[in-house]
Amino acid sequence: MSTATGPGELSLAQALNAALRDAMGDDDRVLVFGEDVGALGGVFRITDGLTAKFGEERCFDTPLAEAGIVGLAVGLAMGGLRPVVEMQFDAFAYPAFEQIASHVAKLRNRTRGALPMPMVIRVPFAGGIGGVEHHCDSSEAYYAHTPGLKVVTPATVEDAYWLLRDAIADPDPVVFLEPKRLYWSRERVDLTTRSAGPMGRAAVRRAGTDATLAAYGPTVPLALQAAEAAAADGISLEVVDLRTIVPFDDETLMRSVRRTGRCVVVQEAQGFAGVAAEIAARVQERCFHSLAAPVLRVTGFDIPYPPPKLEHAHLPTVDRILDAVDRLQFDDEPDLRHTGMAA
Amino acid sequence: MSTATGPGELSLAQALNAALRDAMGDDDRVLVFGEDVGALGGVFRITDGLTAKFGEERCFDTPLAEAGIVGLAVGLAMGGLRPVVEMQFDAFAYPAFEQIASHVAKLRNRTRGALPMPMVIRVPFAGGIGGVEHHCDSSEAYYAHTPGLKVVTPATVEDAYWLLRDAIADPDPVVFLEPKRLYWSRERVDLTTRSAGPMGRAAVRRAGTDATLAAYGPTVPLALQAAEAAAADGISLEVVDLRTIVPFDDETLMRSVRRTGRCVVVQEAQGFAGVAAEIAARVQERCFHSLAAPVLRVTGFDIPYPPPKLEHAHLPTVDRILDAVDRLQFDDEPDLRHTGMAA
Amino acid sequence: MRLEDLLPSPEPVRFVAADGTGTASHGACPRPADDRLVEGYRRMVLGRRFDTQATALTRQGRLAVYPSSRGQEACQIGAVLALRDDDWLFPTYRDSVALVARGLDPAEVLTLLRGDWHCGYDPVATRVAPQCTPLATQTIHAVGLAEALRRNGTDGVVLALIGDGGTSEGDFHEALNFAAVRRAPVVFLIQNNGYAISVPLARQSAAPALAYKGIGYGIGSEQVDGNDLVAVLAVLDAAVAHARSGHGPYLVEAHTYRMEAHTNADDATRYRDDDEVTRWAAADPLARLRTYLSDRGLIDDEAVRTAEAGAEAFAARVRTALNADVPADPRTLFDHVYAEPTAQLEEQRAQLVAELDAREA
Amino acid sequence: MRLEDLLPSPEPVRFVAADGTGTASHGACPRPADDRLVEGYRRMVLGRRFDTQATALTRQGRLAVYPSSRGQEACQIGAVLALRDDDWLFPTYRDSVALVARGLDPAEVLTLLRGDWHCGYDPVATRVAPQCTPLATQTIHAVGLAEALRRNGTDGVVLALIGDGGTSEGDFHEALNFAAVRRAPVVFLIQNNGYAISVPLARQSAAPALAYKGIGYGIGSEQVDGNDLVAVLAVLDAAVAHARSGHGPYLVEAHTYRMEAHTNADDATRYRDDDEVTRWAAADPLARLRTYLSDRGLIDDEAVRTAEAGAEAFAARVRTALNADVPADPRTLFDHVYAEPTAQLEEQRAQLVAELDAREA
Ligand SMILES: Cc1ncc(C[n+]2csc(CCOP(=O)(O)OP(=O)(O)O)c2C)c(N)n1
Ligand SMILES: Cc1ncc(C[n+]2csc(CCOP(=O)(O)OP(=O)(O)O)c2C)c(N)n1
Ligand SMILES: [Mg+2]
Ligand SMILES: [Mg+2]
Repeated sequence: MSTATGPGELSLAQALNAALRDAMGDDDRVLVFGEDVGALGGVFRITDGLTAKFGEERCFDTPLAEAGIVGLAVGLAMGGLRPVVEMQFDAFAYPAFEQIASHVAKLRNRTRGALPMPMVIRVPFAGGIGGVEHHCDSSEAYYAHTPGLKVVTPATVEDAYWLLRDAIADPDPVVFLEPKRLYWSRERVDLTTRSAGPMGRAAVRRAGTDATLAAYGPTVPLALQAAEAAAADGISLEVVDLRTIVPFDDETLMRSVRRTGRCVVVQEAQGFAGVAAEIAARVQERCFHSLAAPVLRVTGFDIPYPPPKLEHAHLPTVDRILDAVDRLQFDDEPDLRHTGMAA
Repeated sequence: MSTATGPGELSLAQALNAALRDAMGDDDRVLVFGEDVGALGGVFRITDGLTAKFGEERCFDTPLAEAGIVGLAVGLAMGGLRPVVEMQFDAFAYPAFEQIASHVAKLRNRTRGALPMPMVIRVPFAGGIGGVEHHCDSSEAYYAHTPGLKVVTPATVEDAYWLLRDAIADPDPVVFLEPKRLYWSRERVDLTTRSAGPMGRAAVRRAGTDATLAAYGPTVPLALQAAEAAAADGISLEVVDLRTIVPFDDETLMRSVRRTGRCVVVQEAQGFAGVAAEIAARVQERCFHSLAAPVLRVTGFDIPYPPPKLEHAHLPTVDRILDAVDRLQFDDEPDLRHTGMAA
Repeated sequence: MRLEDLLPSPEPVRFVAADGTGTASHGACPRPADDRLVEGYRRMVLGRRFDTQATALTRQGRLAVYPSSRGQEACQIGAVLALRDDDWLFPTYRDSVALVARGLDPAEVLTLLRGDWHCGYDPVATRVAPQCTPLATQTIHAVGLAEALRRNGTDGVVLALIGDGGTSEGDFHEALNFAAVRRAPVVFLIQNNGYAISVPLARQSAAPALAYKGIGYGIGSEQVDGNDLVAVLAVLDAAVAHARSGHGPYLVEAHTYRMEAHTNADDATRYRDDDEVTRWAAADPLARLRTYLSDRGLIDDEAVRTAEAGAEAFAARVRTALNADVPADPRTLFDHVYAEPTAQLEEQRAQLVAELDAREA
Repeated sequence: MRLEDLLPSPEPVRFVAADGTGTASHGACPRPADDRLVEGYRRMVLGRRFDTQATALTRQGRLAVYPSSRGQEACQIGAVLALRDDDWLFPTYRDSVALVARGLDPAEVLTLLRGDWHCGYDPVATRVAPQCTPLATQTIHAVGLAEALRRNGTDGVVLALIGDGGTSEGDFHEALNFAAVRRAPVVFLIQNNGYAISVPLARQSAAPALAYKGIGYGIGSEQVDGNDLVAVLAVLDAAVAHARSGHGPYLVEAHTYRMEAHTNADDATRYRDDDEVTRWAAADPLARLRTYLSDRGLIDDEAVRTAEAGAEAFAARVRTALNADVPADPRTLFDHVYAEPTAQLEEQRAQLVAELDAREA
């Protein structure tokens, strides 16, 4: 991922904005709403210009109530519309948890398909931006553990555009997690074509032979940096960007691990019972006899997200990934330093 | 676990009731409240007789609002009281999710210990009782993934009493998950002594040598039945009852798996990113070279909890556990039948 | 709206006293036409018979559970009569009587309580949302659907039902607020039956009446005797007309009483006196309407007998349908989690199928 | 309470007009004593200076972010003056001025915004809850704490602050309802500053005024000119007395205006006119109070100079404190997650310590 700037380049935030604009242009049923998404264009400006272009009926500010926002989306989806709602930050989606877990995720199943819930719940996701408490949670595991939801997170500018288009077009509800710290990352992209597969497929971002790094969202660039650094030391790391957490692309990841024989999963969220645990469990279930070492996890610590001055200590780093790679060892010593996981 | 009835016996529900009564008797600061916990004694009668014995100031019905109930408990805990609140069913705790995740779990940390949150959130847990939708969810993973919470679930009558006493006495917030379908299981117990360790320790419920079954809450009796059945076939299964999901007792479980070399984790919840995933991930991280086969999971399917007539197909069974044990095999075939997990 | 229009009448609107005689306190709403009242009577007879039948089916083990609405028929039937076919109803678990009165297949209505599936009818075809279990959550869906109707260019209205207990949930507040700010064509009908399971209204709210909540959102509100079908229908007619004509939401509180326990599994003696139940029996909505209509010559004994015979026939249909064993196939558990099952679900289904096949072999 | 007492005055209570002259519309509340008004003036001067200083510190990178309450000082100081030391305050992120006016160490107040830790002061010692970020969630904590005070046998009162936007959250509804049903000694003060970030009040609520929400819970309510300290204090005095004497909760809406953007990071030009800001500048609470007090001879130029000098000295203290680099030690991240770190946290800390040691070596 390039971080240089220049003409023809787009930030991830701009790509998201373009995806919303194009989706609204293509389909009248697509509505965008939430807190501050209208005149302000959202606190991250992802909805910038949408009200100006499509009018207040298509992109509008709601009262400040997340359960209400998601519940309104449920009713609109029942009525044939395609709501795309914004939760202002991860932790501010929690008031909507009941609506999401008990209705968004279950209404299609409840009614044997009569009430599908095509909607997108956009969530500025994870940390690394120096936000004060409640602004940097990683909440993907809550959603991924809830059957009926799809869970998607882009790591590249191109994916930001296309995965959001896919999510809006999808017949099922999608929790769309936008890595906050990548909002301002820029790439030179041509959005008329796509290089990675559709939503639901993982992508091998870098080929390698010695071990597989599995990452998603904010940790993908980190994994790529780690692979770059390892290459200098003669270690060849393959980087798999999961892109879609649910449904999970077992095929791409398992193919990689069966070949490399080693795997490190990198996730920003606290480790315990997170998505990295699922990935580690799946990989050892499916590739056990190909594995030369346990699947290790590099995750945040099992603590509430730290204050801005301390987040650096909590977040996975390139060094921690490299340390874990170094420790893809051959005995049972619980040598799990820097993984946020140990016993 | 005995299911016979007779004098001197207690049901798990009665043991919980006794624990509340004794805790309230021992400590004036303990308050019990929630929906229908007063005159009715709770829909499962766990709070039966508490208002009559201790008065309305100590055990009372609140307005019907779960965020309010938990939020009230937060304020009371700030004021030095020790609230024990009841959520009527798993899914009806979801409205309180923000209060739990953003405050109950974090206030001690937020204030560097100045505002501890000693409280117990009691949740009738999981299914198997023919309840209609929303009455049989398994929500332990949501809580276990939230740092700052302790998560406990008893599987025996004795544990129901003692773990609840421990939870109420604990300086930290405890989500106390009561397996609904065990409410009516009965044991002859002497509650003046305890055989299992304190909250935080797992218990080996049955010793064995060929493989370890790790279970908690409603799946513990199932694991014991499976071990009984396997013994008839000459297979010796060790059953570890985790008792406390957070903090996790790595020591007891890893000691067992290092000895048996095989492990099956049994959980009722949908599998993806659940607690069984964490356990499988931990076990392979810590016991990799002791393992003769991948750690397998027997879990519910990745579907919303089924209607009463179909729950039997969803719930882990003795047969599925035995099938998984049979498949603790030696190649990479993804032979994960009946585990709710596959690729 | 003027401030005065946001506050309800100081006393519940009533057209018919408990003894069936007409009363003076009507609020501002006109009396519904005679034929609608007669039709209302017929459906109340049917609804009550259905309710008794459903309770009986729990005793026979044909239903897992049934929350009776005996005593609340004026609310349930009033709600249905106030709506057009193309309007939507958002019911709770207690509103089965409203659903059968709207013409839904009783077996489909009881699918949930029989344990076959979560919702047995087609919400789109019937314009009835699934009977909602998580309290108050449906009220905000109703607002969204109401907004969808408006966006789709129709003048359809949504009526959302909720209990007194449900009004304490945050979602109800958010629903009222969203409805008001967005001027959604939705009517909220609180069936205040005095209890939320065991918890009496006095522990649920300290408001002078629940209808006083409207003004805090800028929503016009009214309270009504919920055991008087004439009054319920009159007030709901006005509320629905208000919403339909683009004036935004309306809030109605109906004062009624749940004559049975919360469900067949509940033990109401733990929290209320027989005396109280007896007092409310004297306010029975069905007897009251019968007296009122026959006093006015709108029904005669023959009409009563016809209504009752119709209800008996209906109950027989319900019995037949519920006594038939509907096979529930576990293989279908994976069909509607997503539009297309994921690879993981396909594999899980294959595992289950293999297991079932092995068992059958 | 009588129905009339549950509704607020039709117009906000005001003692002092925008130009500093006394007005006739006082509601029923007596005017606070002169010395409290003079003290209020002093603290408002200090509060405003603190606010300007904090905004300046964001530009110098010493604070991560700062939500200014410039223009809302009458509410912030009124809230503080209405409370006794043993009463509790439940503030939001916007209420730093109230906290320093209550005497909290400004460096401890700014710990959150500087990014050192989530809460820098001791809530128990100061009887100030952590400044709350998740909107409205603190209001129900306030109810619980109020109930704890009552249970502990004191006559302490809790004052919970909330913004206009926050009133839309379900938790606010649940807090009002719990407070009313449980008769908790809590006062809710809505600082209606016209905006929730970019969203104006008209999109937040269709109520005639937010104070009209009280009646729906059986809570007495009042609305007040939030830029008039005399009125805010008078109304809060009455509300606090009401709660303290065991009559349960009270709801006050203060109409005010946020003169600055939502935070220093916000761009207010995207959603509001300069004209609007200019109009509100003419209603400035500080200038108004100064005129009012000096017209009455309660302060003179000397007193004004003293107040301003005190504020300058305070600002200097804030600068000094904030310019000092406070080391933040990552090793402490594990200390307070639980009373005792779990085995897992001990190991995670050990790993971090090893990493830090290696880096330092
Ligand atoms: C969110 C939520 N919390 C708790 C419950 C459990 N519950 C089911 S019905 C009920 C009482 C509801 O009372 P009310 O709203 O008055 O309706 P009624 O049953 O009287 O019709 C409760 C507490 C639930 N269904 N949903
Ligand atoms: C539950 C929740 N949702 C969203 C936010 C993000 N947010 C922070 S401040 C704010 C606006 C609050 O407006 P208001 O309550 O009027 O208070 P003010 O900022 O004007 O003082 C929003 C939406 C939040 N903090 N909490
Ligand atoms: Mg009720
Ligand atoms: Mg505001």
